[in-house]
This record gives sequence, structure tokens and C-alpha cells, in this order.
Amino acid sequence: MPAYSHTVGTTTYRFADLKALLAKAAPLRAGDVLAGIAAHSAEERVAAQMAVADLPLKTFLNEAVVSYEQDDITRLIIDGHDAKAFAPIAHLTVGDLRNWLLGYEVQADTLTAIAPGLTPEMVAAVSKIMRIQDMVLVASKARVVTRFRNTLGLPGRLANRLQPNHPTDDMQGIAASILDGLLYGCGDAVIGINPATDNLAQVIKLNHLLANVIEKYAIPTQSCILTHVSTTMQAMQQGAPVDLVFQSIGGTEATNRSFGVTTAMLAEADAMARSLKRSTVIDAAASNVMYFETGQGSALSANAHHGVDQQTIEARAYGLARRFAPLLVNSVVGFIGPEYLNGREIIRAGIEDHFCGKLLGLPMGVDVCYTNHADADQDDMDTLLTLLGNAGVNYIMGVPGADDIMLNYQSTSFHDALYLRQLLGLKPAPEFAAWLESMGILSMDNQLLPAPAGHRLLGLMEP
Amino acid sequence: MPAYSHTVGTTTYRFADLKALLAKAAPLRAGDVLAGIAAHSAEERVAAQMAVADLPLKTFLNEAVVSYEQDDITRLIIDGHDAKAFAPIAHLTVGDLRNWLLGYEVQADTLTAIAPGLTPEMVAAVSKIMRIQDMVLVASKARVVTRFRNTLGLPGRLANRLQPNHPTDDMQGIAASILDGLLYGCGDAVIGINPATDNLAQVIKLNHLLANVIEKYAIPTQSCILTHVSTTMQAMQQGAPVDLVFQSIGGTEATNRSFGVTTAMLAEADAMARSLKRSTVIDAAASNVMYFETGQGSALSANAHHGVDQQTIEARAYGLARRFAPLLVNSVVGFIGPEYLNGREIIRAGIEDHFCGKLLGLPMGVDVCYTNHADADQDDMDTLLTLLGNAGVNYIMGVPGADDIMLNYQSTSFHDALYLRQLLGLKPAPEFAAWLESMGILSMDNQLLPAPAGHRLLGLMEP
Amino acid sequence: MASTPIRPDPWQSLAALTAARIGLGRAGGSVPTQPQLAFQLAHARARDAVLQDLDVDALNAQLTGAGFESLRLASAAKDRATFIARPDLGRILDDASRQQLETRAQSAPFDCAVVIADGLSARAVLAHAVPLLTELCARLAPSEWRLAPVAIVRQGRVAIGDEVGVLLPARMTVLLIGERPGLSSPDSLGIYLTHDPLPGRSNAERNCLSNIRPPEGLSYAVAAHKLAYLMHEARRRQLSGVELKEDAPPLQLMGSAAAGMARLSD
Amino acid sequence: MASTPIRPDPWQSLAALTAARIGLGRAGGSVPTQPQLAFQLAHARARDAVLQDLDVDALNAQLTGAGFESLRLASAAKDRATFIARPDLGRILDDASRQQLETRAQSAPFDCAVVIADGLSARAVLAHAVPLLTELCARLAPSEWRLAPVAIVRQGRVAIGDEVGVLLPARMTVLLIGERPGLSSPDSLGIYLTHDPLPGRSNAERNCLSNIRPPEGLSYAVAAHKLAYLMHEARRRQLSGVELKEDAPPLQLMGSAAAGMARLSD
Ligand code: B12
Ligand code: B12
Repeated sequence: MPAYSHTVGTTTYRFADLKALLAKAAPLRAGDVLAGIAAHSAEERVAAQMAVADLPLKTFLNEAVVSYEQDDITRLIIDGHDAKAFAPIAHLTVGDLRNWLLGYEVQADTLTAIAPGLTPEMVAAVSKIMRIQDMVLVASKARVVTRFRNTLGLPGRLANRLQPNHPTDDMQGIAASILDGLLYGCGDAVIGINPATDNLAQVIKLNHLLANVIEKYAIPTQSCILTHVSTTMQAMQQGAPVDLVFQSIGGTEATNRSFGVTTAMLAEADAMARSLKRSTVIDAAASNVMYFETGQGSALSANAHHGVDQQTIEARAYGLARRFAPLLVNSVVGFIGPEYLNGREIIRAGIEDHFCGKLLGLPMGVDVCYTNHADADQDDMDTLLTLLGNAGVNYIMGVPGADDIMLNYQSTSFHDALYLRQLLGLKPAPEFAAWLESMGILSMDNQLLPAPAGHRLLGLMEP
Repeated sequence: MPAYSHTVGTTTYRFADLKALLAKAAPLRAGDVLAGIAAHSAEERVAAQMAVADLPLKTFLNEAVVSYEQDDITRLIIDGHDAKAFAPIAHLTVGDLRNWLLGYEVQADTLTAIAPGLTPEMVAAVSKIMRIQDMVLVASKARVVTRFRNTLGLPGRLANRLQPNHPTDDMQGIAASILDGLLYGCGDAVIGINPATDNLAQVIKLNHLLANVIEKYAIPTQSCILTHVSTTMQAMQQGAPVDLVFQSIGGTEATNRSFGVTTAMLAEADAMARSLKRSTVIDAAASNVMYFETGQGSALSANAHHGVDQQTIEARAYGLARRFAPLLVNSVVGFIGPEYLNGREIIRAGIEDHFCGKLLGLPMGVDVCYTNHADADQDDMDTLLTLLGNAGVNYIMGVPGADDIMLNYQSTSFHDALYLRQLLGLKPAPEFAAWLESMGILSMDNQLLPAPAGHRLLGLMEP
Repeated sequence: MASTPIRPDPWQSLAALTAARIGLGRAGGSVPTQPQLAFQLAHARARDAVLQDLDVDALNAQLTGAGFESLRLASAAKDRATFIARPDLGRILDDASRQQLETRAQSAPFDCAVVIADGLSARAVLAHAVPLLTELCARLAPSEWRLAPVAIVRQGRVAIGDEVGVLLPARMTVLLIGERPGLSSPDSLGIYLTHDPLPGRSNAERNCLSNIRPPEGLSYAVAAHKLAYLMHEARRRQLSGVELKEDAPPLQLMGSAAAGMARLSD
Repeated sequence: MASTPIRPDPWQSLAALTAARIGLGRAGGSVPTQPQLAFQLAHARARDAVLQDLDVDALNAQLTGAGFESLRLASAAKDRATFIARPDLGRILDDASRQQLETRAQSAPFDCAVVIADGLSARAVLAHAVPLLTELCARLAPSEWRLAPVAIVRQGRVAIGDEVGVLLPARMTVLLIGERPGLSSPDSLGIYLTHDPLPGRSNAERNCLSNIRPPEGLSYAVAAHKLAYLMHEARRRQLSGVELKEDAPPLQLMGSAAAGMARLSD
């Protein structure tokens, strides 16, 4: 592998290979320091960024950060690269790509067109030389639209995953949280429960609970039980009403192995879910049935990072995700812990993840969140949330009062979604917005209506 | 002075007086720690916030944080309080005020109406129990419009102070920076030079330079030389073409004394500048001729804080400012140094200052900035800048390439202003926008036009 | 101008059904002041909880009282701050602990090693580890299960169970650990089962039971029931992890409080 | 799709007239990659500059070489990190320094004490303090101005000149200090003049000259010219601060480089 170098003043900095260069160019990140691959000084970091800026994009087609032989995501990236989509930018360096993306001429359709020509590593590289404002601005121009029972990702819209978790998967407790969320105008991205246990019977019960609610009130949304993909497949085999298949994924084959997942399993689950034809999209090939979660740090934590910085690995997870045209992808950015991202880093990482995912053509949401072992607070979340709203995030989480009582972390609340919609004039997915209006929940000018004491959605609590 | 207390669980926290309570309720701030008045634990901080939330607003009319006898700003606040404007909210506690401000019903006109009924301490108190999203949302509803040769603060507008400083006040160097700024669409808030020296002859020369540029190109904007108010008065006496009078102010009489300033001097300067009638507003009483800068920390640095937390003192500076109906006010939030606000604190403080100023009825800008002894960077600035754009800030600074080569700090660049305008669809002040269009600089859809090699503004460089 | 600036939610009474923060009401679309400050208080306390050290003496006394032998071990993370910043150190024993295990009289492998690690909540471990173990033992025939002395590990992460299991040695590890504290769940216990423990095992090779914290979370009885099922199956199929599903006989679903009380026959 | 994604500014050549970052060009409305990274590099270096300690020996050697006697003092801020976080400590002498001054043989008050403090840029002080002093002395009649030995203060802020002035004692203090380093001005020197120094003096009672850093900033000659004017006026009117304006005979304004070279007669 070729070595890279860059000279600033009288000092020449050398970087052993592409992955070392990218790692040194990465903005300061707790996990990269932990992995021993971060830049040693601010100047070395800038030198690496300058070297990255000078790299022709073509470099990334010739040199892999994790070897082709060793890793099936690398193979997916290389074998799946679309040379035709790449052609208009094939002559650019990484630094040029940044300029090009920022250009007035580049708008949504151009970004959509080049997405298959971009590799995760190209996108990670350009993000490393971009400021938060650059990433927000470029992402705000991108559009990724997906469909199941409603349409997500349209301009002027902000969707919300309703996350009604409960520590014992208690049906009444879950239903109460769902009701709360719906009456706050949330749940268009998905109503998605993380089950506390891995018990199949339980998972199937939860699937039925959600299917019944959605059917009873004709809610134009989809459901998901976020259990392991292998459990979801078993549930489908047993006839459970599965809308979306969930899985956490990482950016190396070894990370996914540590999650008990292979690309083949994902493909199988994807096919199974499509075959259920639960989506209102007629053409099964065009429907989106997968829901992926990712997050910087998981590869390091699984000893599966191969010396690659965590942000580049995160982008590679998107490289895997896009092969399945998912309905939803999100980075659980502050969830994995301060060992990988400290409070301030969460903000930048959230913006990076959203930007990289969107550029690769994914319907990105972000779990704007933090754990209690991190030095972060609600102000940090407000900040990231507002930035993401400006960047055009597809959806955010909706957890009652921002406090997930099962996963034990703080995410965004239903109120947070209302804030962002009010501030930026964003509306829910069109089908869902119409439903909310018909239910007397949300007014046409985007304000919650006073809920009557006997709102008919309360019927949801009846067994 | 009465003592305050609040019990959480089994612990009762006591606060000696109102100023101690406010200090303990303040979000963590380096300067308050330095002053020895910050909360000792996160729990004590929340207890103080709970006690603050329970305070009736009327408390602030009966108990001062700096004594009435000792401090003329306190006298200004108490004597100038408008009981009629206060009436609609007189029954509320601080906690209620937060709820009331967030209510759908409260819009710009209501906020304008109650502003004279709010004291700086009330506003500081409510900000202490508000999250960033609360302050952004409420501020975005407020409007403060001022006029000199153009109209600042209208909805959908973002103005910019062109700041073409030079370490030797070199005329050509300054002119080159002005040209750069104008061709980037900046300068509608004011073209304002900080002179490197305090030399009167030099100050007058700079006044003429700006007056000539504005006249020659009929630019609908105003000029300011940001020297000490006493020097500006001398310049006016000598017939210099002074548009705006600048002065740094603080929130206690003693702080201002350390700046060599009294309220009487400000009043005198205000009257002198109005009498020059350089504004296009015919009614001198309605024209705005003052430009104030403030910033958390200056009182502590001058040993003039009286044990009051820096954010409350900052709000008191706005209490002084509003007596003069200034054209422009801004907090130089990150300028004063990490001793008073560290990197993360700069973001929250910027939002607080903007919120408090707007609620008190001031035309707030913010100098989104940091020094090199602070642990802050461009990402932090992008974040604060974007938040402020959402909050509806009246104007920001425009420094070539964000690097002030005389004041030695980093502020926002012309490019930053373009970013924010592009992202949020904001336009310059209407008169200035029309001028930019007529000069072929900015297109109707808010994009910079390609500048021709021989643009006629280049004539500005001719002696 | 409304004189009461808050709009309460008419479904507030449902809050009795869950610890989730529902029915908070709103000011415009925002959280009202009171629940907002309550949230802040919970956060201030959760931050403190994370930093709390495990009272090993107290835990030891509990274990002795319940008839368990125990060992005192520590990870290579020397204090809480290091533990949080360095998960790698929380996954390996410190030298003294390693020596202590290496110099123990070696026997045939135990059937199972129980490891109690503070993890991110020392409180969880103090509150729930011993009652849970007691319920578990009631479900394991002593003739079938030879248990190693209970290893108490300070500043430990999940993977440290692998090293302990190898050194004891044991055929499987059952690790009880304090989960990250949530705002409303400062003392939640997690259980991780690893068959044939070996440093380098991935999480795909473990099973997990979580949210053990009666009455809001899983009861000791239900957790012990599920754990015993997993242990038996792990031994029968000679594996743990993704391929082993927790298919214990379906549990009757009840209101959360009731679930917390439930006693299920094994 | 443009093949050159940057739009250069046609007025780029004007950049020769100022160190300000003008004519950067743009990508859409944003700063192009190259100047963006150049900015980042300057920032990385400025951060290092702030933390740089003053080489007292080198400064001392310069002073000796130029014929100045000197004293070595330090503020109560023991290192750079403390200095930055604790401005209060940077404004008072440490005990050893105070004793050193107190135990000096007392004489009649000096007419002026020159104090050199590192402030936020040790580099500024090393580069500019002694050349400036040399120019200054050329403008002060030795018979009229009895100067105290030059006090070098490590980790000092502006106000520390008051304590030094009182202890020496001296009728006025001229303090040379490293200004906060800017991205393009890592070595800018500031001068603060205080008549009748006394701890507790406010900034309204001082005069300031700033941005001394030829060739981009003020030249030594111009600065010394202005300073000498202020010193004479301060003595004549027995005050410094807001009421004393720097009304030195107007200077010919020239291009920055030229201004840096200018030699003005006194
Ligand atoms: C943090 C976390 C993660 C992180 C872990 C990475 C990291 N570096 O922290 C990420 C996001 C990667 C993750 C992934 C998954 N997780 Co998880 N996770 C958690 C969480 C919130 C906290 C865990 C904790 O505090 N551990 C204690 C600390 C002190 O020890 P630690 O050594 O730092 O933690 C390790 C273990 O927690 C382990 N781990 C994390 N999740 C899981 C899941 C399983 C089945 C196993 C065996 C291990 C494991 O990873 C950590 C690092 O090695 C819990 C919820 C809870 N209330 O506990 C869920 C939880 C443990 N995870 C769960 C699940 C289902 C998963 C996934 C299988 C989801 C999926 N469909 O892909 C994946 C893959 C897990 C795997 N095989 O690695 C479930 C387990 C349910 C069950 N009874 O089996 C839980 C209980 C949450 C839930 N109900 O959905 N998870
Ligand atoms: C920081 C700063 C401030 C801060 C100081 C607060 C703080 N805690 O830091 C604030 C914003 C309050 C401020 C206010 C003013 N400043 Co100022 N400030 C600066 C700046 C950018 C850096 C100073 C520095 O690095 N000092 C060195 C550090 C190591 O020492 P320090 O002890 O921490 O700093 C103290 C002094 O700098 C002093 N100080 C700050 N400004 C001034 C101005 C004067 C005239 C005096 C005597 C002292 C003084 O306050 C600091 C804390 O006590 C300089 C620009 C520069 N290039 O230096 C301008 C500068 C010194 N300030 C200037 C001016 C004009 C002012 C004001 C008079 C403006 C006005 N019209 O009100 C006010 C009031 C000053 C006063 N009397 O207190 C001018 C002085 C011009 C001149 N030749 O007289 C400068 C050179 C900038 C400029 N050209 O506009 N300032």
C-alpha cells in the first residue's frame, strides 16, 4: 500500500496507508484516541486533511481500507460501484468534491444521480474536510424518499419514530405510550418497539399489538419490532404480521459477525418481508421493508475495526445498508457511549452521519441522544436536533418525555418533534398529516389542537 | 434581604438572597465558578432552578440584585419599569412566564407589548430555566425593527456588520476589505471599523473614509468608528460625519466606570448624534443612532460584579441599552475569553444573550466568535450561527475570512453570512438588497452573481 | 392571553400504567416547566449514580448471608473515571486478580461461574444480584450444577466474564452487571450468559436478559426462570448466542406491577 | 456541472494591500477548500502559540545586550493552563516575587517602571519588547526620566503592572504585554500606561497602544513616538486613562508596509 505525506512549514507528516491517513484526518474523536489511531496534534490533523483534500477520488477505487479478500462489505462497495454515476465527478480530488458539492449548481437531482458513484470512503473523506455548516448545507439539498404505508423524506416534512418501550414489554404500558405519541402527532416514520426480551412468542404478540392498532384506526404508518433479524425471520415463518425487518449493522464484516448477522441473512430477511406484501406500494421491488440502525464506535467495541477510524467505518455501514433500499436508517449517535463520542463530539458526529448517509442515498434519521455516562445534556440535544432539522433529516425518535425507560438513555421527545416542526414549518408525512387532521389532532397550520377528554383514540387502551 | 430555599428529596438547599439564588440557578459558566458563586453540584443547580421557577415575577420589583442606592442601572430598571405593560403577566411566576412565552398564542406583537414590563432580572431568571430550544423558539417569534438609512430586523432578513479592521488603520487596507465585503453582499447593519489607535485625527479620517464610500455609491447603510464614546463626541464637535455612536457597556455602574463611561455621557452622545440628522428617518426622536456592545464576563473582569452571576449582569446591560433605543446591540459572546465562557458555554451564552436582549426589546445581533486561548473551533461557530439564524438574529459580523487581523480573534466571515442566508432563505435589509441587485451583486433568489473583472465598485480603491 | 399557560393532557391518568413520561401536558408544543425541571433533577442524579463506587463489603455480606462463597476481583480500570473512558481496561482483570485466580487450587471445570460486575450501576448490583441468585439456585439441581465461588469484579464490563471463566475454570459464565442507569431506572440489572467462555468471544456468542429491577422491571422469579432455561439449553446444545433463543414457556402478560410480583413454576 | 468548482474573486490582487483574508473566492457561497484548510492550519498553530512559555533567559539576554538592567518576577498563576483559566492570579505577584521587590533597597520613586509581561503571547514579547524599548529610550531625555530596572513578569496580565509599580516604587508604569494571538498575528505587542499605579486601578485609568508588530502592525518608531507623547502628557497632567487622549502629532498615513518602516522625528 502506498504511503502518503504532507509538508507544512518545515515538518513533513507521513501516513502509512489510506486508512491511517483518513484516521489522522478525522476530527478529534474519543474512540479513535482509544484505538490509538488519532492524530497526535492539531497540526498533524490539518496536514492529514490537506493530504486528503489532494487525493483524487479514484484513489478510493484502487485502495481499500479493509482488504477485499477479508471483508464482504469491501467487496460490496467495490463490486457494486456504479462507474457511470461516478463519471461526472471522476476527475475530482476530495477537496474538489467539497467545492463541487457546495456549488450553487448542485441540487437534489444531481446528488441523487451521483450517489451510486460515491463510495462510503469517498464520502467519509470529504466529510473530514468539511465544517458543520458545509455538511448541513449540502445535506439540506439532498432528498431521499421512501415508501411503505406513507411517503417519507419529502421536502418540508419531518417524520418521527414512535418508540413506546417498556421494561417488561407490558402491553398496557406500551399502548399508553403509543397513545401519548399519536396524540402528539408522532409515529409516521414507524411505530417501533424494542422488546425487552428475545422471546419469540413475545415478539409475535407485540407484532400483533401494533398491527391491530394500525388497522383499527387506519393509521397510515408501519410497525416494527426491533429484535434480532434471526428472531424476526422466525416470527415471519410463524405468520406474524411483520411490516419492517430491523437490524443493527456495522461497517465491517467482523462487526456484523459479532452482532450475529451476515449479509446473506439480511438478504433473506429482506426477501421474506417483501413477499408478505404488507406495504401499500404495489410493486414489491419498489417497496422499502428494512430498518437499519448504526452508530460510530460499535466496530471498535467489537474489536472489529481493522485500524480504520470510526467515522469511516460508520459510512461503510451505510454502504451495506443501501444495498437493501431500506425504508429507514438511523445512526444512534450518542447511544453507544462517551468512550466513543463525548458530548461535543456527538453533535459533529450526528451531522457527519446524516450527511454521509444522505450522500450515499439513504433515508437518514438520527437518534439525537445521550447516555448518563456521557457529559452531555438537553442543550446539546437541542443543538443537534435543530441543526439536523436545518439539514433536512428524514425523521427523529419520539420517546415519551425523552426518557427511554427500557434502553436507559435520553432521546428526543414528542415535544421535541413539535418544536422542530413549529420552528421550521415542517409537517409530518403527507398521508399521516391528513390522518392527524382527520382525527382532530393537528391543525392545518401545524399546531396541536386541544385534545378532547374523550378522544376516540383512547379506545386504543381497550383490550 | 429574604433567604430562599428549595427541598429535593431529603436535602434542603438554602440561598442567601435573590442574587445568590440566580447565580446557583445559572447553567455552568466558567466565570461564575471563578467568582465563587456557581452551584456546587448539578443537584443544587436544579434545586435553585426549581426555586426560581416558583418566584412570582413581582419579586424582582421588590428585591434588587445590586442595590438601588449603589447603582444607577438598578435605578434605571426600577424607575423605568412600565407597570401597564407588565399587567398582563403580573400574576405569573418565573416558571409560568416560561410556559406563557412558549404558548401558541404569544406572537411578536404580544412580546413587543410586554417588553417594557419585563426587567432584565426577570428575563435572566426565565432564561435560566429554559433550554436552548425554548430560547430559540421564543426568540424566533420576537421582532425588533430599527432604522437609520435602511430597515433592520424585519422578518426573513439577516443583516451583517462589515468589519474591515486593520492593524495600522491603513486606508487602502481598510478599503480593500470593505470592497470584499460589499461584493459578498455584506454591510447592511453597518460598516464599522475598530480603529487600532485612539488618535482623534485618525478617527475623523476614518469617519470621512466611510462617509465618502457610502455617498459615492449611494449605499443604503450607515457607518461607525468604534472608538471610545468620549473620542466620538470630540469628533462630532470637530464636525466629523458620524452616523452611529459606539460604546461597550456593562451591566453595573462600576463596570461602566471601568470603561470610562457614565449614563450621562451616553445620553449626551446620543443627543449630539441625533442632532446631526444624518439618518434618512425624518423624525429625530424615532431614529436610532447608538450601537452598543456587551458580553458576559466584563463585570467580573473589572471587579464590578457585586456577586451577581455574569448572565444576569449581561441582561442588565441590555436594561441600560434599551433606554437609548439603539440601532444595533450585540453581545461579543466568545470574545472576552475562556476564563468567562468556555467553548461549549459560548453556544448557550450566545443563545441566552440573544433571547434576553430580544425579550427586552433590543435589536440584537451576536458576534459569533472565539479567541485562540479558548477551546473552541469553527464547528462550534457554525453551530451557534445556525441556531441564531433560526432564532431570528438581527445581524451578525462580517470579517474577511473570519479572521480579524487587528482584534486578534475569529468571528463570522462574509461567506458565513451567505451560508446562513442560503440555508434559511434570508435576505439582506430590503433597501440594501435592492442596492445589491442594482449593482449586480446578489440575484433575486439570494445567490451571489459572478462578479465581472471590472465591477464599478472597484472604483472604491481610487484615492 | 390564557391565564393558565399550560394545557394538561386529558389522558394523564394513563401514566399509572407505565413509568414512561406520558401525559406531561404542554405549553404551546413544549414541555411545561414543572416536568422539564423534574427531568433535569433526574438527570443530575443519574450522573451521580454512574460515578458511584460499588460497596464490595456490603455485597459480600449479602452473598455470605445467602450462603454463597465469593472472590474479590477488579478489572484493569483503576477508578470510575478510567472505567468510563477505557472500556478495554474494563474487559480485562488487573494483575493481582489474575494472579489470585491463577494461584487457586485447580479443580475440574465448574459447570457455571457466576460473576457480578458493577458495570455502569453499582446500585443495580447491590439491589438485585443476590436476590436473583437465590431465585436461580432454587431452580438448579445442586447435583447437576457445580457452581464456582461467586466472583465480584469491580469496574467490570461484560466481556470480563470470559477471562474469569477461563481462569476458574468454568464451562459457562453467568455475568450479572449494572446496566447504564436511565433517568427512571438507576438500578437496572443485566445478565449475560456465555457458554465455553474464552477471551475474544463476541457478543453474538452470548445471551442476554435485561431490565431486571422489580417492581417496574423484570421480577427475580421471571428472570431466574428464563436464565435457568437458557443455562439448561446452553449445556444441552453446547452453545450460547444468536442460535440459542430464549424460548422459555410463554409468560402470562400482566400489568407491570403484577409482572414484577409473578411467581412462575419452573 | 462546472469542471472547476471554485469561482475566484476578480479582485484577488487587492490582497496585497492587507493581511486580511480577502479575495478568497467561493464554492457556491462557501469558502473553497484550500483557504478553509489554510485557516485550520493557522488555528492549530495559534492554539500552540498561546501555550508557549516565555523564554526568560533569552529575553534577559536581549535586555542586557541593549543595556537594560532587569528583574525576574512571576505572577501567582503557576503555569500556562492556570494562567488562562485564572485571570485573577495573573494580576497579582507570587510570594517570592513580592518579597524580592519588598526587600530591594528602597529609593525615591522612579519616574517610570517598565514591565514586560508575557500575557497571551510570549512570542510577541520576545520579538518586539526590546527593540521598542530601545526606540523609546532614544526619545526620553535621561535627565528627565529615571527608569526602574525592567521587570520581566511570567504569566502576567495587564493589571499586574500596578503591584509592580507600587512596590518598586514608580510614578507610572509602562507595561508591554503579549496580546492574544490572532490567526494572522501570533506576535502582537500591546502597551498599557498607568499613571500613579495602585492595585485596584481600573482600565479607564490606563492608556493603551496596540498591534505593535512591524511590518504588518505598528512600527517601533511610531509606537515609541506615541508612547513618549503619552508619558510626557501623563506626567504633565498627572493622570492617564480616558481623559488623556493620544493626540500625538498626526502621522502620515501610508501603505501598511511603508508605515511599518516609517521613522518619525520626535
Ligand atoms: C449499549 C447497547 C448496545 C450497543 C453496544 C455497543 C457498546 N459498545 O456499548 C449496540 C448499539 C452496538 C447494541 C447492539 C445490539 N443490541 Co444492545 N443494548 C445496549 C444497552 C442499551 C446497554 C447495555 C449495557 O449497559 N451494558 C452494560 C455495560 C456496563 O457493559 P458493556 O460491556 O459495556 O456492554 C456490552 C454489552 O451490553 C453488549 N451488548 C449490547 N447489546 C447486546 C445484546 C446482546 C444480545 C448481547 C449478548 C450483548 C449485547 O455490548 C456491550 C459492549 O460489548 C442494552 C439495554 C439495557 N437496558 O441494558 C441493549 C440490549 C442489551 N441490546 C439488545 C439487542 C437486542 C441488541 C442487538 C442484538 C439488536 C439487533 N437486532 O441487532 C444488537 C447486537 C448485539 C450484539 N450481539 O452485539 C437487547 C438484548 C435483548 C435480549 N434480551 O437479548 C437489549 C437488552 C436492549 C433491547 N431490549 O433491545 N446494543
Ligand atoms: C479583550 C479586549 C477587551 C475586553 C476586555 C475584557 C477582558 N476581560 O478581556 C472588552 C470587550 C471588555 C474590551 C473593552 C474595551 N476595549 Co478592548 N480590547 C481587547 C483586546 C481584543 C485584547 C486585549 C488583550 O489581549 N490584552 C492582553 C491580555 C493578556 O491582558 P489582560 O490583562 O487579560 O487584558 C486587559 C486589557 O486588555 C484591558 N483592556 C481591554 N481593552 C482595553 C482598552 C483600553 C483603552 C485599556 C486601557 C485597557 C483595555 O482589559 C483586559 C482585562 O482587564 C484588544 C485588542 C488587541 N489587539 O489587543 C482590545 C483593545 C485593547 N480595546 C480597545 C478599546 C478601545 C476598548 C474600549 C475602550 C471600547 C469602547 N469604546 O468602549 C472598551 C473599554 C476598555 C476599558 N476601559 O476597559 C482598543 C484600545 C485602543 C486604544 N489604543 O486605546 C483595543 C486595542 C482594540 C481596538 N483597537 O479597538 N476590550
